[in-house]
Amino acid sequence: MSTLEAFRKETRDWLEENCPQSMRTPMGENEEPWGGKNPTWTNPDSKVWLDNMASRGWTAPTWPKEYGGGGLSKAEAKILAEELRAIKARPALMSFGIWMLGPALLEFASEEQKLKYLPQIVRGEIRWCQGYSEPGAGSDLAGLQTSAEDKGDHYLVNGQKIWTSYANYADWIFCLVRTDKSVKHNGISFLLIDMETKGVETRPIKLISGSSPFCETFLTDVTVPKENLVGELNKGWTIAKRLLQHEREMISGMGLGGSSSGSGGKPENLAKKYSGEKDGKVADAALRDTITRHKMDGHGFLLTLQRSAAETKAGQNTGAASSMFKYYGTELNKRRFEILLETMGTNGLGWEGDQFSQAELDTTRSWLRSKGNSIEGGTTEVQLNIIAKRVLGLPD
Amino acid sequence: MSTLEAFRKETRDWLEENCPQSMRTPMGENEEPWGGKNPTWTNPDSKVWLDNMASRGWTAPTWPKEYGGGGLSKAEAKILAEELRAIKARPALMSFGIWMLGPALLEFASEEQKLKYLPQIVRGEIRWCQGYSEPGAGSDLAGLQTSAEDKGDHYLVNGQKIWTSYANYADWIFCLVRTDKSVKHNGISFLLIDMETKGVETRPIKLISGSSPFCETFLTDVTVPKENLVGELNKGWTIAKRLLQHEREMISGMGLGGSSSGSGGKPENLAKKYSGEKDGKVADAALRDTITRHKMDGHGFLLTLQRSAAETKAGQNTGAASSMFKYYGTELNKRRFEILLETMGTNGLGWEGDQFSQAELDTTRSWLRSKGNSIEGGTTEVQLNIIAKRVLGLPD
Amino acid sequence: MALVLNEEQTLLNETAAQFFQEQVPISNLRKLRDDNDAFGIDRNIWKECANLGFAGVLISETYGGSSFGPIGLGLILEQSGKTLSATPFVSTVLLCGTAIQLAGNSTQRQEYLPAIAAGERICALALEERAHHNPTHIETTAIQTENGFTLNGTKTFVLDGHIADQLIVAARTSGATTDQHGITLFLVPAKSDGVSIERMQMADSRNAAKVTLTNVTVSDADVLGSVDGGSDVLDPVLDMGRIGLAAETLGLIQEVFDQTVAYLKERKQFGEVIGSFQALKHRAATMFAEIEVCRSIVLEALSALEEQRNDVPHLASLAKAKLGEVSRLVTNEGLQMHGGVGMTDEFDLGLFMKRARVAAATLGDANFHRDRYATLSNY
Amino acid sequence: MALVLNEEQTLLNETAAQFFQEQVPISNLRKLRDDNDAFGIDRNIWKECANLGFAGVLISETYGGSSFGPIGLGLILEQSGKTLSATPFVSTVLLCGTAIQLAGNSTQRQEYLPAIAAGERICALALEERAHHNPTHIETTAIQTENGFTLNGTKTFVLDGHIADQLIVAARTSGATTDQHGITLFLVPAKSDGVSIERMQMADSRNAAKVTLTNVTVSDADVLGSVDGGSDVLDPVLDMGRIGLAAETLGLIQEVFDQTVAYLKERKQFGEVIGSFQALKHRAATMFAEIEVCRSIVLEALSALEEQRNDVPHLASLAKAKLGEVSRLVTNEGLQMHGGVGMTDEFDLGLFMKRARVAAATLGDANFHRDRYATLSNY
Repeated sequence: MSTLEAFRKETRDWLEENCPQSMRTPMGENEEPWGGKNPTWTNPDSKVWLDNMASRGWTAPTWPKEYGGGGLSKAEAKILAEELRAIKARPALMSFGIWMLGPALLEFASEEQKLKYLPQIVRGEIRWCQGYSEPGAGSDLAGLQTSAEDKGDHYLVNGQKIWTSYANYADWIFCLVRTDKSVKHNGISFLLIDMETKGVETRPIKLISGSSPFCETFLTDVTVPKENLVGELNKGWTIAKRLLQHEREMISGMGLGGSSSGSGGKPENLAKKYSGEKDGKVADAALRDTITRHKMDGHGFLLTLQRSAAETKAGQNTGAASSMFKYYGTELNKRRFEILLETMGTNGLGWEGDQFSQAELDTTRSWLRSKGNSIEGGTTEVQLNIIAKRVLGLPD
Repeated sequence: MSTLEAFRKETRDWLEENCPQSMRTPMGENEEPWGGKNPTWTNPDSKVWLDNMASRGWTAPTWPKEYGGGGLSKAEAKILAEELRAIKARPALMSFGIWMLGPALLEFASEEQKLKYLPQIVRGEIRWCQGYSEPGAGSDLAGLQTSAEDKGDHYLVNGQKIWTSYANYADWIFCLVRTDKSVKHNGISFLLIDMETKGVETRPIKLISGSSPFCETFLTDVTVPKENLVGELNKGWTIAKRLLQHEREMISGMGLGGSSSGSGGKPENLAKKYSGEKDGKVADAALRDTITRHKMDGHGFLLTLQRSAAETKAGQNTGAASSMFKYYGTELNKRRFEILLETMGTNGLGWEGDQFSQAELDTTRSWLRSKGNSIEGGTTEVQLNIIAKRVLGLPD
Repeated sequence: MALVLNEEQTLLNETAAQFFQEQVPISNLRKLRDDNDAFGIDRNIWKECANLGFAGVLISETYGGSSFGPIGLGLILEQSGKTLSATPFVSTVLLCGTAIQLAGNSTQRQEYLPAIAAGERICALALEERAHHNPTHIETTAIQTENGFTLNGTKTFVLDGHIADQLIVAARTSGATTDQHGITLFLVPAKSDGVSIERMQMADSRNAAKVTLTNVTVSDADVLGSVDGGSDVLDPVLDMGRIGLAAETLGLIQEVFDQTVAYLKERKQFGEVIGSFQALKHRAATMFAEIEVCRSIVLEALSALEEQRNDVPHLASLAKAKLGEVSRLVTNEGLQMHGGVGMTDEFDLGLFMKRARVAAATLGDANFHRDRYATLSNY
Repeated sequence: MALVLNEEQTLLNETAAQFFQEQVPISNLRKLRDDNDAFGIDRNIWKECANLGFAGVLISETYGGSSFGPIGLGLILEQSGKTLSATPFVSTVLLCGTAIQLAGNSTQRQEYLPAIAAGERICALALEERAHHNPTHIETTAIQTENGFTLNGTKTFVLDGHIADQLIVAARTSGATTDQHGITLFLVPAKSDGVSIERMQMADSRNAAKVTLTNVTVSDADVLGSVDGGSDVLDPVLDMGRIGLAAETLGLIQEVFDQTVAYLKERKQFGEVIGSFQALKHRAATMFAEIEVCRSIVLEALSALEEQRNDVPHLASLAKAKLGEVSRLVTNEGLQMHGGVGMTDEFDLGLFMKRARVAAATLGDANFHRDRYATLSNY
């Protein structure tokens, strides 16, 4: 047996023993395992599952062992993912620490910082949020104003962040702050701030979809130890760019209309259900064509993601691809929800109450939520600017 | 009987007597009555018809009588147009002199110039062409370089014009020339040039549609009398703008898919013919929907032209409307030909020969010709810039 | 086309604009929504509308109406669309009022029309049975009895159904489920035995309801128009509703566009006003052109109603389809151009977007009306 | 998906690129057109193609082919699309070669395949009878006789029909006009008695012909595949043709886009390079994304052919529909961005546009293939 085959067998056995049965069922509402200092465990098995996975570092499988990670090779991590999928395991941990901050720390942080923060992230002990956007900045992220003044042994931070995901539940925030007002991009630093510090306040933002996944975060005379600076002073923009690319890639996956809740199902099946079927075809011919155009673009986009992955593997990746994916994926997703609405008629426009099925209500809300896809993580316009400049070489 | 009713009766009687029967049939190829010094009269009735109409000044019905025009009021001109339509009369004269130069002369020329040029235009004795565009200028019309140097009693003109319609058949050209290189818009003058002058050469441009309605016109050390300047020196741009607006309005009418040759007929009827019919409907449901979307936009556009006319009459016109019409009308026309191609399949893609009907061949050529609609007379991009600036007040 | 307003119309337009902006701003809808108001409209506002003659706009003066006619109707609806005013205009004035005016006998007219014009009675048309508009798909049955009929069936998306005093129910008296012929309209008091009404909470926070009819008995005198001839009444009634909704949507589109252009002039990014970016300019200019076309279509459709022309059905479908599509374009673009702030509930854009989609789905979406337009044009 | 080229494929790609750019530039097509060349292709060039193994790309080495396979085919066609090379690739290699390979008996294979691979025989598929692709609408009849069949009918848009040595004719041996079953393929020498061929001058200056069959007699040995079973052969043959055309179109699209982006960087207006205008940038970036998607689709379709997968029909329709739409977008945008110069015959854009539309209409346009894709997906 090869080493990888052995690893697969061992993994399978371990999962069989350590993944509670209830963790192999679809995740219910409010069961998302965000961890943190004050976690909510709607299902106690969630905690067991997290602790088991964290004990092997498998919440961050490829991170080095010395920082609490799994220390797996890419091939091993792929096997682990496959085996998790095979038993339909829920994620053991959902975490901006793992998705976003961790990779940045691994690349840019000091050894001391890595040893301090990474193991906590792996174990889900600290819940992080991201403090990038500001009310005045928008697409011009580097125009941020939140200032961190050098006060000798600490920074004094003042300003306001917006669109901080779940800041009201987070323990710490990773922030971009201005440490030099005389220049733009080269006056930004990357700072870690404990949300319990005096002067930090959050206020949830209610969205048009009715949910409040984001907050405004106010920072008023917040004292931050100097050791919380990641990377060099005034070099925070380099870290930010890396993280943004990462974020774009995450968001662009949405174009595929994955299996996430509220994604609404296949338009062609819903069309048969809501507007009828004729000889096995969607009865409304114009709607059928609209669905097909979208389905074809989605099919082509999926193939493009696969091709990009294959090219990356072969060392041929062009780099600016993430902007193309972000643009195309989010526009596809918005189109998909408009088509679902067309398809479901007045049943796709319910807000609440027993007159509508849960799936119908989810569609309405998700449709509204989808409008943000082409704004968050860099607007469609910004992505198109990037493609024009970096890929096509068109001048400013 | 009111005066207008009397006018109608009189007009009807006069037309009955003076419009030859053959001039009440659809115009054949090469029968367009362009007039000029060396006119071609494929049908001798065309000359009779022109002379009859010109004798009353009715080739330019609303121009003052002292310049050879008909001296009609707007109401009378409308009646004349109606009566001409009623007997399906061909145009007596097709002329850039009447459509474009004449109105400019009426507004900007000296009395002497009006008396010299307008009557010739009315009688179709001189065929004019327009020398605006230059190879390097494109949308930036005011960037023109053709220079007219002041040589005391005359100007010495050097440069090159492009897209001069039928310059190879024209007797005179009205030109924009640069008389001051130190400024842009305020260094342009409006000049009339006899094409027989030494140094004027033309070369037809073959288009992708196979026809050559335009020329390049080369001006090399051309001597032009100073009296040929229209309006003030360096104030030619004012005249140009007026003419351009006029040109836009002419071109935007194309969106309606009028009855001009090669316009191709109604897509819905052609769709029934070429791709079949089912229960009285176009069999290809997706094509049917595409046709309907276009038809609806065309219907709405026609109503908008009518509304604009009504508003103008009521003194409420906004002014920048011509840009909107130019943009929308030409885009509609381009769409229409793409739809005709979709509709006619391989029969809409013939180039020549007996395998295709004349209507089919015309469609192919007209489809290609339509691509120029959104370029000539100010590109779609220029029109959108104008709308954004003048109507919406968005900043540069 | 009566495309230029006369003096009376200009005055009405100004009155309506002022009334809705001052008395029924968007905050009015917000309050109804946030209070979870059971009634879903402000009855005092509706009374005010009636006092201004708005509720009786289509009703002749004989029955207490103001006779402003279809053009007047369009002006009022356009202005109401700008502030998303929640009123029973569509249900009571456009649909039921028109139906009674067209098909009612003198007793019925006398009973209902003055009360509608006075804003005292709210009526609802119980027509739809499925998620998509389909005025001939009627499964609800009306079985003839000795003195009348017994109704059974379920209706969905009945506008203002849960606050209506009176329902007009479309039921099948003969023919197969999708036949044009065999549909009959019945006047049914909302409080009748066997009528059960549940509110449907829609995304636009406006009123709609599910209506269940269980052995509801009505008399012969409650038939509106002729037995089996309901479709002949419904066709013009629905076209009135469609054109009215298009006029409302025109106001909505114009308002969103105006707000967006204003924002483009104000919002700065990368040190410049975003309205100076050419890509946004061109998209705004494109929308401007589409809106001009929309306005022409709505005006023409209203004129056709006013002149009682044959092309009303054609124009109703043109208006409903085109305005539906453009309202989608303009609300989507409006939100995108506003960026993050447009995503917040605090901002009004989401409310406009929700209303635009519900209005587009009401009485036939763009797909329905493109198909109908093509069929009416014989292809 | 075999999405990264191996060494052999990379080499083939380079060879093909160099060959077409140097030996068959666009001026080649221009010359054929301007000379009104009766043959419509350059036979020497086709011989060269054969020498490089291009003509035998799908033919096994047993029959003198090069066995580059579908991926190789795609690379060659993409490169040929960039220079609008006029060759009998689609007619002879993709359609007839595949048909004989799939359905021919050993005598037929032996007779035709080596000659095709050597570039010595040109074959044409006489299938279409109307303006729109419809592979089951066959009115041409084949009546059984003592020793064979008698063919009667008219075929349109037969690619390379007037220069073909050999025709493959689809005729009806049983069933109604649009039945899937009952179509038979016949090998008919172009010079047979009763065969009349007239060239059709198409907008793209490529070869097509009208073929009239009047009492043409063929023997039983001329049947390709089984009697009545022609559709079973045609389906995979046409999908090969569609995917090949999509690959050619990909090259065309890429070339037009590259030329347009280069022009945007060079052309100045209002004192600035027009590529600096944001509206044009965004449109260019949008096209870039669409082209990336097109490339992925073509590669996947070729891979599916190579791996003989079940989803070939699905991917053939996806490729044909999407590439057709994007080629329309990119040629239209390319012309608009070039402005007046793009309208001149001297410039190449018009040639690309004409070829794009003819290729899109060949073997089913986007409407046909979206409908087919939906049907194949069971909705």
